[in-house]
Amino acid sequence: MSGNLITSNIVASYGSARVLSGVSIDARPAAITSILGANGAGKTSLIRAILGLLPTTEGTIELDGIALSGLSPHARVAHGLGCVPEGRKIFPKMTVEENLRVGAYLSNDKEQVEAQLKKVYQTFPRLNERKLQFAGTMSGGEQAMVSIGRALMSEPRILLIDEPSLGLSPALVRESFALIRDINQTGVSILLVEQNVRQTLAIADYGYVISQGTVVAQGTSEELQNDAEMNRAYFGIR
Amino acid sequence: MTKLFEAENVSVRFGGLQALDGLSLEVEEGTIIGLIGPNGSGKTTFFNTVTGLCRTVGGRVLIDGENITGLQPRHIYQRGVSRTFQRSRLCLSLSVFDNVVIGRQNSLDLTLFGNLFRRRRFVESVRENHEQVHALLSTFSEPLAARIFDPLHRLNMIDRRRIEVCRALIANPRLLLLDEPSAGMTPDETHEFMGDILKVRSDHPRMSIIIIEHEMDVIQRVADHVVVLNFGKKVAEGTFDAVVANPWVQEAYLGTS
Amino acid sequence: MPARKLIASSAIALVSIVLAAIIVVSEEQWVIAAALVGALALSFGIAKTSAGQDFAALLQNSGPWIALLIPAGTLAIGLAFHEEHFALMMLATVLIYSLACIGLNIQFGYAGVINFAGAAFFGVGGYTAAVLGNTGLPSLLILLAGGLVAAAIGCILILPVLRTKGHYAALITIAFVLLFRSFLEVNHTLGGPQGLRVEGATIAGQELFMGIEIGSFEASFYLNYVLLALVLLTIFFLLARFLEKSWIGINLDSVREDPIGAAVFGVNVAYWRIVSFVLGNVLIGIAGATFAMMQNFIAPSNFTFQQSLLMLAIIVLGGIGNLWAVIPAAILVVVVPEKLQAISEYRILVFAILVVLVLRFRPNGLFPRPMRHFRREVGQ
Amino acid sequence: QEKETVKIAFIGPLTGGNSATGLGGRNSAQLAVNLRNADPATKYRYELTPLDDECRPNVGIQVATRAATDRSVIGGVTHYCSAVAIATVDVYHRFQLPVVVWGAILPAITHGNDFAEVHRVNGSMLDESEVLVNFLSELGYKKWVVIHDTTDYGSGYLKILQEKLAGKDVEIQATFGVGADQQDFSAELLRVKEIDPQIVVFAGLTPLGVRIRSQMDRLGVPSQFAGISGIMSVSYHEALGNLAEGTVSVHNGAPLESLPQGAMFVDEYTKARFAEPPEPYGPYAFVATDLIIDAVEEVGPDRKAVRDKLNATKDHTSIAGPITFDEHGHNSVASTKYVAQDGKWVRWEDSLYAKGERKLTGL
Amino acid sequence: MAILLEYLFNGALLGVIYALVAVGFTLFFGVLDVIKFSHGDVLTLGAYSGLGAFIILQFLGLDIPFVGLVIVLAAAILVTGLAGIVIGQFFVVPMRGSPAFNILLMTLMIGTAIHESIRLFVPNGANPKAFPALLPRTPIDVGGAYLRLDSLLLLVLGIVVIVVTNWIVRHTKLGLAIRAVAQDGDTAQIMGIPFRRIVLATFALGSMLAGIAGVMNGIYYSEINFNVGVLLGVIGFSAAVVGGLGSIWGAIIGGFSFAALQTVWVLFFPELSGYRDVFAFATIIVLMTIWPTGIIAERYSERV
Ligand SMILES: Nc1ncnc2c1ncn2[C@@H]1O[C@H](COP(=O)(O)OP(=O)(O)OP(=O)(O)O)[C@@H](O)[C@H]1O
Ligand SMILES: Nc1ncnc2c1ncn2[C@@H]1O[C@H](COP(=O)(O)OP(=O)(O)OP(=O)(O)O)[C@@H](O)[C@H]1O
Ligand SMILES: CC(C)C[C@H](N)C(=O)O
Ligand SMILES: [Mg+2]
Ligand SMILES: [Mg+2]
Repeated sequence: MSGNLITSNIVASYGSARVLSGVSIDARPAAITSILGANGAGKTSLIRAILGLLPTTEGTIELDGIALSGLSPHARVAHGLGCVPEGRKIFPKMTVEENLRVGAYLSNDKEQVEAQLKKVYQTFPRLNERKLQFAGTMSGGEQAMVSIGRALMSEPRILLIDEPSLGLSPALVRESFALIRDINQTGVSILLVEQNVRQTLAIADYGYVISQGTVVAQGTSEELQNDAEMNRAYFGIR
Repeated sequence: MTKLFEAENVSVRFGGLQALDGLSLEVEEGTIIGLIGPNGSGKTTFFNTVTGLCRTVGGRVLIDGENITGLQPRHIYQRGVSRTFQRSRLCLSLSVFDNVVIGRQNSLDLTLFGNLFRRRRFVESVRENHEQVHALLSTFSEPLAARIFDPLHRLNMIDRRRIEVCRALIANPRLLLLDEPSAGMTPDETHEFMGDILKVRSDHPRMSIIIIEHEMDVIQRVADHVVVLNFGKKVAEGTFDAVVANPWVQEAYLGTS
Repeated sequence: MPARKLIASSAIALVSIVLAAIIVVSEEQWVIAAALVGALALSFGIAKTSAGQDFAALLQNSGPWIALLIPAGTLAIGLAFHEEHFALMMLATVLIYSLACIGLNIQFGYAGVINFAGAAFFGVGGYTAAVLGNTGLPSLLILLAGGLVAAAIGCILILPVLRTKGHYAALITIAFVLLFRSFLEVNHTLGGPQGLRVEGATIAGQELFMGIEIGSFEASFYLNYVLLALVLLTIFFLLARFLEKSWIGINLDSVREDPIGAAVFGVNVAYWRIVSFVLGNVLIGIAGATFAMMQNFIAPSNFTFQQSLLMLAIIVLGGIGNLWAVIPAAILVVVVPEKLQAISEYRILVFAILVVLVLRFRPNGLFPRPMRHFRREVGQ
Repeated sequence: QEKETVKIAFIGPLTGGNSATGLGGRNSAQLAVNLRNADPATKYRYELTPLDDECRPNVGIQVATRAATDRSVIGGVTHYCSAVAIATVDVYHRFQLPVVVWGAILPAITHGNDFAEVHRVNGSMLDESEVLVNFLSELGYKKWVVIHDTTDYGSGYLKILQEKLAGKDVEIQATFGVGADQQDFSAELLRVKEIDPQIVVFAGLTPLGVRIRSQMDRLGVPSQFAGISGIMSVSYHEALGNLAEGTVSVHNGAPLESLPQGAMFVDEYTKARFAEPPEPYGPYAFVATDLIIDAVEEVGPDRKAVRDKLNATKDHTSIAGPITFDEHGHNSVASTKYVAQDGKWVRWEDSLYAKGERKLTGL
Repeated sequence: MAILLEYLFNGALLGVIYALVAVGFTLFFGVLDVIKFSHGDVLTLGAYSGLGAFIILQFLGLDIPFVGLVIVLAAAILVTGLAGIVIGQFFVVPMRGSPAFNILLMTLMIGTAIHESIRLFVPNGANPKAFPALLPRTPIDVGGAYLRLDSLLLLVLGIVVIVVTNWIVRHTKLGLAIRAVAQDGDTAQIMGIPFRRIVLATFALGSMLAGIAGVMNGIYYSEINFNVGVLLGVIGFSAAVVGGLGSIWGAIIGGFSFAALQTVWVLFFPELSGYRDVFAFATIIVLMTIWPTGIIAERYSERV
């Protein structure tokens, strides 16, 4: 089994402002784990900390028993992290196809890369149409597709996804949730940050609720869904 | 009711791509139009065209019957059009106040003489503007209003979104263009945010709004009239219920059938 | 402001002035080296300690009276060393370069209009002073003319500068400064490579080349130029400060940060770029004219690309956009190479290494520009 | 008992493209000071204050002011570059610092003013160009192309050459002004090749001269090459190797070896183990320093007295021959003709070329 | 006719040298958006390292024609590559996040330190130095025009180096990584790209280009001095920008245009040859006004 990501008690700050104060989560192998919480709760910061873009001052991060803390971001990625970052972060002055190829930077198997590329194009036909368009000139939703496609190119063991549905049309939101499920079905673990609580809980196995940099609740999706208090306090579901 | 805004047969191309294809759209004074459509269907491009950031290859855009096609962005702004951006465009190194007050171009004294040599008057106008900006920010969030002189880069996404809307609202535009204002917010936050926008508008009943959203709850709640785009063409329009009932919309946009 | 903070800030101001005085006046290598180390420590202190931050806030947010620190400091140094020709000349040079760099700051620091041709516009001011010098025009008028001619010549570049961005815009001004110097050297109407003599300034009937004598007080004539430069610097410093803290300042900042976004909110981007470029060049031109009068002589080799880079180095080392920072940085860039004369041929190397080290440890300059706010104005 | 210390300023380009000559000058001036200090008979102890003018007028003015306003400095050995020297005369006059120019040869430095403070030991372009013109036209070069640098030095020289050639049976077929830091001359030289003159006369300094000479070879320009004192440095040979052979030139003053005390200078310079060679203008810096020291010894460390003493200099013996300051403070120097032969500058009269054993080209 | 051919040929050679420098600049704009103003001085360093290697070879008595060239080139590449890595590692990477302008000033001062060190610490460093003839100087006659074999070989060498560089940047994974790092370092890292290593690789690569250009320059002019790089740097920068940043073709076109501008002016107005730089730079300003993002315009334009 692989793709088991465990953070224990991680603490991180921007300057003097603490954003994560002892967050422990366990993203189980081959499962979909969701991170929920209001704006500014620290979800993105958690992802950045896992990736090594935000230095942690305390706590440890482990992927399948390998300690990631202290490694540089690219080294962590080499251990099997994949990522759809918040805000897309596509490379604007590269074409769509080049963006996808950057996603496969760590893979040395050419054929494998071509096959993967084909798969992404199948999933997002729009990208196939626009292979040679500069990614920076794509529409908001199209850029989201590039970003997701790029993460798929690396065939990670665990995929960290930060608000994939942002800016996508309702149909595409559905599709992307289905896609996440499909990816997960192939054995890839998923750590999913979302605002779209209902759909997230519908596909996730387990969830954490973060508020002000700490985990305030956790449980299986069902438990969370059924917790009326929780729904009111954190998800705004009435 | 009087017609405030009209787009006639507007076409925009990017190289080989027809981003807007003979799009026509009318906005009555005081109404809210919901603009929806699949990703890449040309919604943002339409906003860019109206605000003078994209060149048209055909058609006209009119405000109050005046042709504004091809005018520079700042001239269009002077005719009462303001907007938010899908990807926020704020000056991260400036304070909240500076970012919002820039929206009041028309009522600021911009002469060298006034700014350099009539400092007393300038300080007075700072007070006035501060009051206005503060009041507007307070409508959206008291804590945010208290941070009026904080640098923008310390704020989170939702506060930034609020500031963008405040910047667009501060000059009481006649036509407000909102590009996915609720993206990235929880349903709760979205609800509150839209409520705040409507609250401001209630003081300016003649203000018209075009809002791009993928969140159907929002469209249902605020839009008087909904227009659906695909490949730069209008493919459906009508009330929310009528549009949502359209089979094409169900299939290609909502993905519900 | 509570008394304790006020005392701490006054102490910092005093230390700064003393350090400046030591660097400008002293001829002892070790003393200067120690003062430089002290200045660097001060820079860290101002950035990192709370007393330092209070001081920075005081400089930034107080009323216009705070600008009096400049004449106060300068006069203290100038009067204390009123017989030291060389020290006073260095002092005047620092003030003149500060003036020019305030111009550059309006262009680059505020509006983001890059100008690698600072030395060229400085030169235009100087040549204007040279040409008008023996027409009998009043000197102050000539100084003003220097600024206006610099601005006018700058207008040739407006179209290209408006059309280009970033590195491309940089090239326009680089090409201009190279062209300017090359032109002066091959064209003999303005003295060719030989350069021109410049009449000294005469203000209110007083020839500035005559030292002041009042009773037993005898001062170097360079004190006159210190005073002239000081008056100019103080006036334009104040104006630039007003400019920053005004609606125009906000407009310029938004033009720099996001021209497209600004345009959508009615900001006349092209207009503000032009205004900042022209205003900046006026200041640079006036500074150039003052400099030429003081030096009595100008030649094309004063106005090279390297010289432009040194001027830009002043605003970068100080902290882009921070008016106050210009003065210590000008001292560093103008005075230190002179003080290194004792190590003759090694001085440029040592200076280069010094700048590299400063930047390495203060990557955003010695005193980065603080954010503008109006707390005082709205009574918070 | 302790001797009183007297400071003498040396100013020249110690950094930048002309620093080779500047450092040679500084060393030579230092040598003069050292030799005097070693002599127990001197009344004062001398100290040299070297200052760098970077060959830039603005810097020059600054350091000149610095030297002139330092009351302990009694005299100055100043400037190699004419642009700087001409810019600073006012400063020396205003602060009444007597100076002796050691390298700049623009006539106007001494002749463009009547400042009693300014002297020059090293002759001027007028002296030098006269000899050049006669030398080349006597050799039979009637068709010239002149390439000059666009600094005061090169273009000033061009002007004087044109004046001197007026009425002579020599045609300047073309002139080219080139930048002081220009690298490539293929455009100019191909044009020269088309014109095909008998001789290319270059008015400028060594670095450019080296480039032009080597690019003439690369492009197959067959003309003879001539330079002026600016190219007469050791490095001309170092940088060109065989290509230097046959270049003709002129230089202010007689070769050191031919002078009674020249050998002494060479000797002492070598003994002092300076890192840089003296270069051709080093001896003049030595002489200028010596003159000032002599004056101080005689009239004491008083600027006015030293100035007057210097003005009265007449047939003062020096390693560069007798020095006499005319009413402008200028010392005329008889120039010498040279040719590059076997990696050295050789006096024309002593060369294999004059003997007819080797031939110049272009004739 | 023959002379015209000579003009063309020499103009082309000049163009190649300019282009080689310009390509280096283009690379650095690529990473970190830096104008690396020390580029010209690194070129000088390359030339002097080559010369140093040659002197050592001579001292050892290993004076073999083509081997000499290879070793000289190798030495230049090695030293400049190392210098590039040191500059990148200790002075540029740590400046990440500070304004691009500060980095520019930093590299400028490093460049100054490099050429000042050469002037001070190379024996007689202020004087020009002869550069060895590492290639055969056999004259060849092409339609009556006088050319030399070494020039021809240099032209070929220059073109090969540019083509190889272009290939690396456009068609290899390293190139892809370089461009990714340039646009967004953080995101490149989370794609698994080792940020620091790629930046340093770019610095090494760009500096090696400068090293090669330095040696070529030395061979071509048979002479080097501590100041060569300064002017070549400015010209290379101009060429890169006029051509259009971000495109190697732009750098090449820029290099050749600049050479052409200078040559053409002297050709048509020989008596005004002093004005050639005035003309060249004025033309550049005009060109930039017509094509604000270079002759090969940047295809990418920001969208909102
Ligand atoms: N670069 C930064 N500097 C300072 N504070 C920051 C920075 N980035 C984020 N913060 C602050 O850290 C807190 C957590 O931010 P984070 O982006 O992790 O939240 P989030 O849960 O992802 O929210 P969202 O739903 O808006 O994406 C917020 O209060 C934010 O203001
Ligand atoms: N500058 C440009 N260059 C090339 N193509 C462009 C450019 N701007 C937009 N496009 C294309 O035009 C189409 C319309 O884009 P637009 O941004 O208007 O879509 P949208 O309806 O706002 O989509 P979304 O909901 O995803 O934001 C897209 O396919 C996009 O890729
Ligand atoms: C050779 C030297 C006498 C030339 C000197 N640079 C001058 O300007 O006069
Ligand atoms: Mg987030
Ligand atoms: Mg959009």
